[in-house]
Amino acid sequence: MISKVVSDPDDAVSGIEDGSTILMSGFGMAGHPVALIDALLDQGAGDLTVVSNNAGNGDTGLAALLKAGRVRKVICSFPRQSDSWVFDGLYRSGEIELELVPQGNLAERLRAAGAGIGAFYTPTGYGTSVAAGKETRTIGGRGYILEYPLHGDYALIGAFRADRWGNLVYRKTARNFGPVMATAARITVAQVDRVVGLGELDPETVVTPGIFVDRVVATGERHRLHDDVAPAEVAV
Amino acid sequence: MISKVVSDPDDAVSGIEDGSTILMSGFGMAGHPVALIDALLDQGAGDLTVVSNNAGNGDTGLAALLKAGRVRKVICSFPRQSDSWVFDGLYRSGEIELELVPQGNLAERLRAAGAGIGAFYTPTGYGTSVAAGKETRTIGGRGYILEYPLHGDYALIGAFRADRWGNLVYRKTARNFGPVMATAARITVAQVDRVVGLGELDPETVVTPGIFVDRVVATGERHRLHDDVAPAEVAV
Amino acid sequence: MKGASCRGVDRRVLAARIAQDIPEGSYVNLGIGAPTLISNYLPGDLDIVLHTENGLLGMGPEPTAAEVDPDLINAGKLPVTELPGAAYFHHADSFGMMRGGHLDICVLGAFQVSQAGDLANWHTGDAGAVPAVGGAMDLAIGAKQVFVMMDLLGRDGTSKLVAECSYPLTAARCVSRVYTDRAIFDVTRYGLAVIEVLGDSSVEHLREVTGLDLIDAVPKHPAATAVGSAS
Amino acid sequence: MKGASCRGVDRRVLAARIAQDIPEGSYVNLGIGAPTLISNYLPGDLDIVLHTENGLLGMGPEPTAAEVDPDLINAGKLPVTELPGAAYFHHADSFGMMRGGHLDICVLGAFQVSQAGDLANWHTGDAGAVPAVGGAMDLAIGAKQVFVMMDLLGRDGTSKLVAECSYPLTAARCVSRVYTDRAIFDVTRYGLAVIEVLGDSSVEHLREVTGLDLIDAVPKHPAATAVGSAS
Repeated sequence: MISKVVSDPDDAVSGIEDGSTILMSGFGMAGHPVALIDALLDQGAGDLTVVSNNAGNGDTGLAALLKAGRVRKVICSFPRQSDSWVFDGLYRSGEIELELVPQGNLAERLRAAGAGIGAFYTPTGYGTSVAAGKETRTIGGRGYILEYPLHGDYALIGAFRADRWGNLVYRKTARNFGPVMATAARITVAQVDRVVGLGELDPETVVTPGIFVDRVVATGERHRLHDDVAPAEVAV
Repeated sequence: MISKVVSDPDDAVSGIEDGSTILMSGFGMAGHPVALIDALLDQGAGDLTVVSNNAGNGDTGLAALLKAGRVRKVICSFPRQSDSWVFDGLYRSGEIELELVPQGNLAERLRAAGAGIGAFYTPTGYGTSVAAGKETRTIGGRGYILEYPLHGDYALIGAFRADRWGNLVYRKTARNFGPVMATAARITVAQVDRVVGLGELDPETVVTPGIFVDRVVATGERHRLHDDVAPAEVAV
Repeated sequence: MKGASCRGVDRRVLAARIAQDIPEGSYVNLGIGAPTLISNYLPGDLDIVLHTENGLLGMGPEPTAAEVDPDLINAGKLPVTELPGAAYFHHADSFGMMRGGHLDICVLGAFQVSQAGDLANWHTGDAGAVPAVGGAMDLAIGAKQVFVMMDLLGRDGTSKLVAECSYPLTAARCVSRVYTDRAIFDVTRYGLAVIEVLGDSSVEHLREVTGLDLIDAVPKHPAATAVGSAS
Repeated sequence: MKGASCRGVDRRVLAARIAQDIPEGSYVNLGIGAPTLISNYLPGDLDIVLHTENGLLGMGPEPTAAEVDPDLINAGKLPVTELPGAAYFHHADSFGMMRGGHLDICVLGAFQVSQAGDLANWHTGDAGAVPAVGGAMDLAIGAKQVFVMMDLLGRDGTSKLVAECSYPLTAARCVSRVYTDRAIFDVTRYGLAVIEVLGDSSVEHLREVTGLDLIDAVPKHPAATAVGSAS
């Protein structure tokens, strides 16, 4: 029997080595796998490269990992936010490396890693400073830069529901980077609010097929997601 | 009010010019937009280039269009089938041009067209005759060929349900090429079994957002799709 | 009237003016900041489909406090709602939609726009600044029409409409039209054309404060001044 | 025993043998034709997830006549079913999954396999033939392990295991293991290794009919002959 379900977030992040590249889903806090990142904080791996749209919000999730000095480099599109004080401080003091990637190139590089594409020509960033040092080409009269896939050792992603085969569905705009990151890592770990029985997810609506997922952990229904959660389900 | 719904297949295919490139969904007959192709047969456009996984099955759909001499060139992955006698005859007598593309490169070239990618390196076909004349490159020790986007003037696609904004859902393996072709054409026309009210499609499960769709026509529920069709809905 | 002493219209008026140029049926991305205001002025009886690059078409207005959902936010990470006809998708699909040229209009803020339509809106180039580009470059190269919404003059009185951008570019030659508090400009192959004057400004005044050779394309007959959808 | 006079096992026996080498939890694509037979021999109590490149993971067995659904077919365009835990996806996603190296095993038919693991299975190169490649090239380059299932000898008695392929290639150096009616071969860096003899064949006989320098890697102790999952 395939069962990718593990009992708690600590099991879910076990084995992550120092120096790993970790893909972390989320756009701000929506879809950000906070329970997995908290477990990673306890787990101890350091010298990490983190790929995530933002570079941490407030003091939880990625921000907490940054604050603990466990991240060597961040690859992201939008580090500067009203509540990115942890990253901002590290960046200004030269304690962290930043690779800034336009958001669409970040998503496409992750997709390319998952889909076996060797490299691709993108118009985004052509003629700007993010193209510095990159190969360019004119195709059909338009300028493009060559971008390479972005692979992760681990992906930590936040989703909504899973089954024991690792099939995932997401919820609203918390979907964001989860589906592409799930395809781009050697080991993909998903935190979901709840694991449902095999066959309970409609095959037409699965967003991430289980083939891309290695470990699943349920972290409990969240409050304030009233639209499809019956009161009896809220306590987990 | 946005309404992309047109009254019949003839309206749906109006304006298609001689010499157009037409993307046609379907894997065999599953998802093949037969009503739209029948209407295109009546509409009269010729000298067409057709992009489709197969080159017609039996005597209907694309096979009928081929038989009527309206197609100059087919771009596909798998023309030869037990029931591809129309194409086979035209091909052997030199009356039709064939560009053979491995299935995954076909899908990816269509996606690239829809997603604004200028070109991409794919490992599929490297070192084989389908790579003849193509640019190659070794990346990370692996050989790749450079493939370019495949744009259509029109996409004719078969889906399952639509709303008036053109949002589409598909059914089972009839999904196949529809979603990528919808993104890759200047004008996308969808035939669906039934049009439902705006808001009746769950936003989490829409596969093709309406932004990619220009015209929708309902062609009636098909028999033998019993699992989600109430008897009262079958007559359209 | 002289220099910076002219008064422009306020942001809400400008947002309402831009809303008039968004035709029914358009697929539109309203950038973070001031452009978000435009949604308040889109007529509720028209179908205009708003895109947010974090994965939603058919974005609705701000929720009530009771409706706020942490999983439903816009690109500025503010809570929003979904309308009937909405669709969710992941980031690669969302940016494919943008890069692939499917959005009709995006409206972006800017630090500077050049007379050739170059856009600078992501980085001041200051050594101490934390750079952040987000989806700006994808929107700038991807939308069929790129509208900019900005004040004509910075706080120090210098023109943000410039001969050449001094800030790092977001994308070259991407802007179609610039809506400022003092006038609306089209980017044409012949240079910037003033198509409508706002507040108590004038073409003469605009030339003076920008230092640019502006083409006067303001319709001379008031009856013809209503600018429809951008061409 | 001499030349082609040896008898191999029949396809059903070979399919059952291949099924033993597919571990629980594998994601597997069974190619059109003979490899499809393997699904009949996968133990029903094991979770082995079958992929069909036309957009389904979790493919189930052939339906009853009453269950046949024209929208639910496999890559050979035959009706199939879906299992609990299934997922549908479009062609770009399906081939991304293949090309991206996510499938554990695919089993393909072949015209020829070379001792270096080159595969020829899509085109005989005959001038009159209508070429058709389908998804074969994507499977061949994409799966973590590529198994070939074929008769060792063609109808004319010539070996389909060859020094160099004479037919057009599907992909170079992609095959991991070759299951034939007379033996199972691993493709190694040192050449082809016979790891198991089937029917009344022998390594000696196999060398004779193929004309290849085959490595004898058949376990000498019968207790160790059960070949587990491919390494």
